[in-house]
Amino acid sequence: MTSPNPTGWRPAAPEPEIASAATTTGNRALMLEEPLLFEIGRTDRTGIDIDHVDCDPARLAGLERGTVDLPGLSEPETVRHYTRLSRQNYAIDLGLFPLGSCTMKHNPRLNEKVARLPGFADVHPLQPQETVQGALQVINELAFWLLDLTGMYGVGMSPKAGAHGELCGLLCIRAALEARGDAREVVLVPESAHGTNPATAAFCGYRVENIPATKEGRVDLDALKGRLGPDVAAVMITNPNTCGLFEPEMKAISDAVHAAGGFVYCDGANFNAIVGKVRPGDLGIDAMHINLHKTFSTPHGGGGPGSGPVVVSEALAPFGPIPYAARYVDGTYKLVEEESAGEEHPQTFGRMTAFHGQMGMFTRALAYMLSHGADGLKQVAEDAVLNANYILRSLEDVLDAPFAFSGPCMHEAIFSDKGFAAGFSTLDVAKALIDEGFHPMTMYFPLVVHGAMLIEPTETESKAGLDQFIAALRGIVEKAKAGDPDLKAAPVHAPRRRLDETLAARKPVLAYQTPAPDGAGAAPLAGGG
Amino acid sequence: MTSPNPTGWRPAAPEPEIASAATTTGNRALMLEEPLLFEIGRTDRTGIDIDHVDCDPARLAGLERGTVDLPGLSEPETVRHYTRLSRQNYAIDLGLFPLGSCTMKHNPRLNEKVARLPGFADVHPLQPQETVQGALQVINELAFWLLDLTGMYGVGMSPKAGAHGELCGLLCIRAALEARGDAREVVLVPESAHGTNPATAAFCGYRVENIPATKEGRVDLDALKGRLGPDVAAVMITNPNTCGLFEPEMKAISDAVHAAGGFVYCDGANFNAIVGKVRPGDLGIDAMHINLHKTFSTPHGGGGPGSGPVVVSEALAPFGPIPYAARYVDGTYKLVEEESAGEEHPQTFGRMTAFHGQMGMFTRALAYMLSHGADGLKQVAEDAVLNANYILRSLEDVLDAPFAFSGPCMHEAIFSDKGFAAGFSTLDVAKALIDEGFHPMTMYFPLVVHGAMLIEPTETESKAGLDQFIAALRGIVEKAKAGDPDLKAAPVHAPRRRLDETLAARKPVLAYQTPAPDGAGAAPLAGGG
Amino acid sequence: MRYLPLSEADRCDMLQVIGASSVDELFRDVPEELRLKGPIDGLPMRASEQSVERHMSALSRKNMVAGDVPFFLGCGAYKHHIPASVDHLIQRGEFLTAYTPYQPEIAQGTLQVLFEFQTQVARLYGCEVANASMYDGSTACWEAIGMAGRVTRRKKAVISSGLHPHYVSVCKTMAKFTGDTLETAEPRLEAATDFDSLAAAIDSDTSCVVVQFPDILGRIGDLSPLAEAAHAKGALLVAVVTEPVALGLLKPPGEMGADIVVGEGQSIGVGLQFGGPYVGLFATREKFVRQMPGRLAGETVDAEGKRGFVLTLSTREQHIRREKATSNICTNSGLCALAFSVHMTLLGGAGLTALARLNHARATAVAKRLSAIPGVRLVNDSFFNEFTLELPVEARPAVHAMVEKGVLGGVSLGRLYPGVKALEKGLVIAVTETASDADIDALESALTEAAK
Amino acid sequence: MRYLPLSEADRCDMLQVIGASSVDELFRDVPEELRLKGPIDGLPMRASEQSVERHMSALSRKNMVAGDVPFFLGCGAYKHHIPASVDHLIQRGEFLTAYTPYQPEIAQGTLQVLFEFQTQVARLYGCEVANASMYDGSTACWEAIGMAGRVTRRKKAVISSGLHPHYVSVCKTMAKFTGDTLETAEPRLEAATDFDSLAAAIDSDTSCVVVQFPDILGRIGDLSPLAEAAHAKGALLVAVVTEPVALGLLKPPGEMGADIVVGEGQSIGVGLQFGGPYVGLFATREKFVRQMPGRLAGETVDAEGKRGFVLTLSTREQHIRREKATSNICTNSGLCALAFSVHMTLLGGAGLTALARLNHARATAVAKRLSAIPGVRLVNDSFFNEFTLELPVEARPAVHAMVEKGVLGGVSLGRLYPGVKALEKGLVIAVTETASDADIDALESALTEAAK
Ligand SMILES: Cc1ncc(COP(=O)(O)O)c(C=O)c1O
Ligand SMILES: Cc1ncc(COP(=O)(O)O)c(C=O)c1O
Repeated sequence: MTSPNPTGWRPAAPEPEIASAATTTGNRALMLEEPLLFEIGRTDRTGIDIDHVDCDPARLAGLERGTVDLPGLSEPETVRHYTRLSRQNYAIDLGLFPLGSCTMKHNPRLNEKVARLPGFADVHPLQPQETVQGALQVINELAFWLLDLTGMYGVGMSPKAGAHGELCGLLCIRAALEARGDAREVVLVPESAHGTNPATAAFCGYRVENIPATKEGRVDLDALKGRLGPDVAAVMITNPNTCGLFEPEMKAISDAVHAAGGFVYCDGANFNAIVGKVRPGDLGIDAMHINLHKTFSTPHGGGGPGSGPVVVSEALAPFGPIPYAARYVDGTYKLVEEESAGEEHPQTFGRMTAFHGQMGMFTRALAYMLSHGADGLKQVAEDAVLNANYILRSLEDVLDAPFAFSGPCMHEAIFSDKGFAAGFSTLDVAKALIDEGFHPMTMYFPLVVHGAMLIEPTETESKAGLDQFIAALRGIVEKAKAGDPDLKAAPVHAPRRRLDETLAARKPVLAYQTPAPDGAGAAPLAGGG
Repeated sequence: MTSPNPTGWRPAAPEPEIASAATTTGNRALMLEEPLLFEIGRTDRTGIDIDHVDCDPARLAGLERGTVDLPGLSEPETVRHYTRLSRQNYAIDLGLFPLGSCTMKHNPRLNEKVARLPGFADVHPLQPQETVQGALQVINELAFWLLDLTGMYGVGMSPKAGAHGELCGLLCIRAALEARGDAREVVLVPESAHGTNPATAAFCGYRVENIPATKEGRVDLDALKGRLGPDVAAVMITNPNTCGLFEPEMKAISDAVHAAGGFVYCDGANFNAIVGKVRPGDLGIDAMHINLHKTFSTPHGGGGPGSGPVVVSEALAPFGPIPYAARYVDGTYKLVEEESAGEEHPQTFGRMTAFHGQMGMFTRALAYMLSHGADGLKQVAEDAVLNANYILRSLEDVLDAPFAFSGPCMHEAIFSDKGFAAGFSTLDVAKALIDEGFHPMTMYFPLVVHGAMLIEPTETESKAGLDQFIAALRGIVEKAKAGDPDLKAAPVHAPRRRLDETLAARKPVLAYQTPAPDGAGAAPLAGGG
Repeated sequence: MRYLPLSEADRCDMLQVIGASSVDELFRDVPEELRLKGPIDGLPMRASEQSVERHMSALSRKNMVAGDVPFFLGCGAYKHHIPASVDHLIQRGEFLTAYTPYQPEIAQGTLQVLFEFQTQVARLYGCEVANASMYDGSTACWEAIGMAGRVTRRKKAVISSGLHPHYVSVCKTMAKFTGDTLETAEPRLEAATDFDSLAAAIDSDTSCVVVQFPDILGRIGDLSPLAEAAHAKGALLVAVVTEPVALGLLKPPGEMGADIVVGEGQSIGVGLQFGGPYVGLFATREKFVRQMPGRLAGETVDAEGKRGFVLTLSTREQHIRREKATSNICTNSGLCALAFSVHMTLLGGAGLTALARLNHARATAVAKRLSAIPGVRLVNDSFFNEFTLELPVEARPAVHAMVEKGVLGGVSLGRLYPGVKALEKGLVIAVTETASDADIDALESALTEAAK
Repeated sequence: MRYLPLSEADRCDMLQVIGASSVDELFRDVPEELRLKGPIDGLPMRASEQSVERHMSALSRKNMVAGDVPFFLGCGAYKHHIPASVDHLIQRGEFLTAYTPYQPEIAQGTLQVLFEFQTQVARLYGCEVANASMYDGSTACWEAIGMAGRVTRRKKAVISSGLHPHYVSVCKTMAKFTGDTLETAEPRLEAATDFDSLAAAIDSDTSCVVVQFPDILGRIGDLSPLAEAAHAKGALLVAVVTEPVALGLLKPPGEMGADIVVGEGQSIGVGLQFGGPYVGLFATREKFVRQMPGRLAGETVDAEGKRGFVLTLSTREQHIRREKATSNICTNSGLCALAFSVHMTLLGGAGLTALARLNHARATAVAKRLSAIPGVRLVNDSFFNEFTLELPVEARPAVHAMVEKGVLGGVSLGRLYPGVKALEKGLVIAVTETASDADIDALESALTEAAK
């Protein structure tokens, strides 16, 4: 059914045994080694021409600094340093990046272009409002899309990532509870939840308790109901959940929580699976963050920046953060901040970041939404789910799929390491995928599945690409079951072999230390511990 | 003196023997195989959304076309296809690119940004002149710089590359000769000249004769004088020449040629060595092209586009091409083309390209010139020459440097294959450099040196970078002298091993042929011979 | 749709493999009655790239572009010239479209960049270690207070009146819920900072003192005495830097005894972007590293002994420690950290100093000219590239009046401290290398008009 | 200087290694008296990136930008929407800063792209083989005539009056020196092309007939009869295509019997750029490939038998054949070929057809509206996205009048054929997908005014 190269094309000859030719530079043709900036740069070298002026230190309160110990490079050296480093990365632009729960989809370049329009990129957050009407309109239009797609009542645009959005949501909930003089202390979180959920709850001063999962990978509704009570402020549910499954009882869960006087927070990281198919507002959810850098394709950038607007129910809307952009009947926009909050948004929990949220991500996300439109976004969810189920069904014969029996998955397929030969693990499979030219899936998350492999292809993968991935993974899994020692060596073709993470943590070296005269190299930092 | 890694940094362990792990995909981690567009694309697939309209064929003269057999890809697939392919290239941005005679210097990104300003990138060549004053001013300012730097009298901006510039120069010469009713038939070209010189001369209907070189690698002045006569239209000299040497007798050569009634064409491809140091105008030159994509750093783009303005003497100026941008006292600019040429430029040899030359290269070159200024450009020549001599002197003990005895070189150092073990050639050295992470030097050019290795580092290389290159090349040369068979296998780390060029020429496959049903793969074209 | 590779034929083939008769069948866990039938109401259908670009360009043209007019705004976001190569490099697909480097063997590019970034930030701040970035300066500021609480096991923070009011708001928001107490005050239009009075406010319950350097009015104060005072009471000194370029010319807080130095990195490489994304910088002492929030890249070796980098000490983080994590941050500001690092590499120590000198020289000149306007008083004794003027009139209308003249002439304290009478005549003006002489002339005449 | 990595210290060390006391010593071959001492006179000194950017932006703002106004110019250069991903991809350093792929093992990216480009061009044109690009359409046109001369060993070319006048000029320039004779004529404002009269002009000395498809006035003619007529006399048919998008809707010349098809590729991926750089397309029959100018990428295998690509048949080229080469071209238009190829890949056959239909539909509608203006006559019977109007007044002043109204309303034949009375009322109007309805309204009213 699948072939390693569905296009029919194959390298005309098998990869031969190349006796490794060690090179004096450590380079391997186009795989280039790159020293640290601190090994090639010099404090007195610069890649920027600045006219030298003499300046009188009178105004510097006697705190003038000597030379700043930062290495510089000329522009050509700088371009090479970073270009060479970039080539040591895998990325969506290179191929499949099926990192479960991260929604690594194609990042359209139109969005990059739009975000760089001077009218967006070169505008100061404190400019008088009459000079930023276009910026406020972008925020407002994006908010409208988010509300329409989720069927919720209000949206807070300030959060700078998903976790920040969780914070925003829980702050709304806490403010709402306090407003009714109800000091609840507990937040319930499923075992399968992402780490940010309990962390955020704790960050807001709540005590976290776990809710168990059923063997179908869903929230155990009875257990949940059993635990609900006057001390439970909120329940944090991820839906679709981190096993890639929709919570069919979501509405029932919400009703139960509401009946007990609590609120329902939904982790919307997996919204990509249902956008345009069902509206969270219809599921009784009170607050949900949306990772614009997932569902709406703003680039992950090697770990951010993200953006995590939070949609909220009517009950929570009065407590949302400031500032926000309000539209007036005359078509003008106004920023509601400290000044006017008094009249217009008196119950706000306040400000959670200096300015107006991730404007640079808003422009990208809006361009993405406009490009797809209502019909395209529905198609996004359908293709994402189709791709995930295709992977699930194409591999369940060789890989243990713990929840496959209970029906289709949503946007991601989950497998366990059951059946691997002794000593062989999910890690070995992941590293072997690297040699095959793929980014591995999410490993060992969620915790409820042993040696979890969480595969999220997203809708921007072609069938041909999936077939190639499926065939490669199938081959690797067979080796893992057969206990083929080659797997343990993987990766052999990457810029580095497996890295020693234990050493890194035991003797943390977190900054470059100029070598001692004897050239002893970077000295580890004591770094506590 | 040199070390493979002058920064003191080395890979912490020697490159080990990796048993090659063949992969099912043919990928090697980040070194990714990529099928042909025609193997993955489909005629009915597109990466561009265009609203479908019904259009009435009445106006199409009954010549409506059926489906166009061009494969398309969605945008994500397209971005991957070309990103993956790009990673199979070496480039200046990755490291040293010492291709002699090509001046592969750093391409500043400021120039790319400037060229993309809508006021330059989105302007039509036939817009009314009052709407393109800024564009005409760019052409005029660049012309001013070129004239000042060369000390010449006029400049033709039309030529689209160096060879096109040669054509422009010879057309001026031929027009000038015809204007004085002097039909000369011969153009003298040194053996060491670049192929475009004789090709251009022939293209203009001239008979080409060679001039010999002295053992110092210079033009043989006596031989030249001996050949001069009433049939010699022009002499084409490259200065600095293709052996990387300045022609000290240039003035004498020019005088001799002029005395014999001929003109001196100078191939200015190597202008980078002398920009700001000496003015061709002072050497008696009548015409010289300047490769903006060399001396003035417009990107080579994998083989163009280039730009080859030609500076000319007062004697040739009246014959230069149209159109050109003239500046008027009131500060306005006017395009002199067919219409007004009658009055303003009556003797022009005419138009050599549809529009106004390579505007997109002019903006880049002007930004480059403004950035360096008069002082910076002088420094460019000095550093380029310094880097080349550093290489020459650092390697002359292991490599035969045929002209080193006669003194310093200019911007490039030339070596021969003398002393290599039997059966080992310049090609083997070049391919071994690939594995070390460098682009090879120019091989087997100029023809006057056996197994020539022409190394042009340019001024944008750091000393550390040169030291690493020198050490690597030194090691390789020692192997070539010792006859180490490993060299013959190189490259082993590149995306491909050595390619069979004979097969390619014997059975030319110049376009993808959809495989016959039996999947026989691309069928060779008869392609004559 | 141009971003979706599946063709109808593909979809059919795949459904067959799956054994489903329709895509909708795959959504069967979603209660039938809640499933949307057609495309969701109220939204337009798909649009071509050309029309989306038209729409967005039209919106962008409704904003006044900083680069198009005389521009003098600061107060936490600064306009500096960013070399074209920075934006080129951060758009490399391998950086732009990569994820958090969880698979280090194929993420050495990002990991080495982060390691270099951490080192640059630590050196800029005069600290031993820095993390791989926070969201922005304001959230980093709050995280610093939280960390000080963990280190000292105390819950009271003393906040300088010179701290950016938005940063103060963010801290107040959080404190409301964590039960920390914050001692805050509004600044006064005085020549010097409030460091002396702050020292007095420190007691044995104080977890940290938080000061901004230079402060919101642009004033500069020596941190050393304050650090001593804090340490004497077992409290930490937290320094906040909103304009990193200042540290090209000024002693870094770390060298003056600050225990935690945080700030905004936007000035270097990131750009204005109407307030985000920006990049939070966070540095401290080695000994506190395990109390630090955020990601850390660390050096190690691979199976062959070659040097390489990995994310490390993640036992501090939410994905391992969950509710016991030092912070809930996950996605941070990676790409902005890259931009910061590239720009800083282009500058180098010498370049940063030269840039700082140029900024200071221009600011000094402008301060001189503007304070010569009748009725206008320069508040600051000390400043770097930003200073505060007291106008003869309310500053907020003056700013709008200048906009009428096409000049973005600073931030009024009325905007930052609405309703605070004592500050309403205050105007904060930032002058960077991007202000041309013509811009400065325009500012002078516009302000002269507006100050009448 | 920011682009120069060598420090003064480096320079000293290197001079020592070289054994020279000064850099000037390295220039000793340059006669002392000619060596410039200081920096050359008359030019400014080095400038910062910021100030260079300021200067260039100021110049760019002195031009009227096609995208900012109603725009209807064509005649050899066309405005089409280019997807953002095209520009992103061609700026990848590995494409942008690579050289001609002389070392194929580390240039497979460029080589495969060229092989794909050649195939795309061949299929677009309906030919068997295409080369790796020429400078632009006009030089490709001349090279085609030269090649026809080599193939037929004849020196007379019959040129259609519908060929772009600038292309004709280029050919005339070359012919003057190569001794070829060209039979040319100016077009007439008639509904159809001059193909019939051309056929009559072919004789046994004719190397080729050169026609443009669609022609300079936008007219479309069937090439088949002409091809037969030419072949009957042993001559070749050379077809020139200045608007490749037309071939999304029109039969390709290769399928109608053209022996050499050349043209301008600018429409696809390249952009207007005030006339350059553009990309010349060149395609022909297999049997003529060894007479073809320019570079060719071909398929082969490597030492392990893996498929790969190389530059091939270079025995035709100057660097091998020198004075006997088929052309003197070396650097061609590689990066523009890449842009063309990426854009064409995004389009695909279906997309190209859709784009062509959209262009034609809009052009037809506009032609209808404009020819309804009193006194204005539509010249063409047939056209694709470009047509010619005969105005009641001289067209050139009318164009300037429209500029006054902020409309770039077409190309006047007076500009292309100065002094030719019979054509002075001709106005050529191109309508592409980039023209909005508002743009068209603006054109209509501006032209109505100007045609009075
Ligand atoms: C399920 C889930 N929740 C929350 C988050 C946190 O989002 P962010 O990384 O944007 O803070 C993530 C992202 O990894 C996630 O996968
Ligand atoms: C010495 C010399 N002359 C002429 C040329 C031709 O220039 P171009 O490739 O720009 O046509 C070159 C370029 O390779 C060259 O090196």
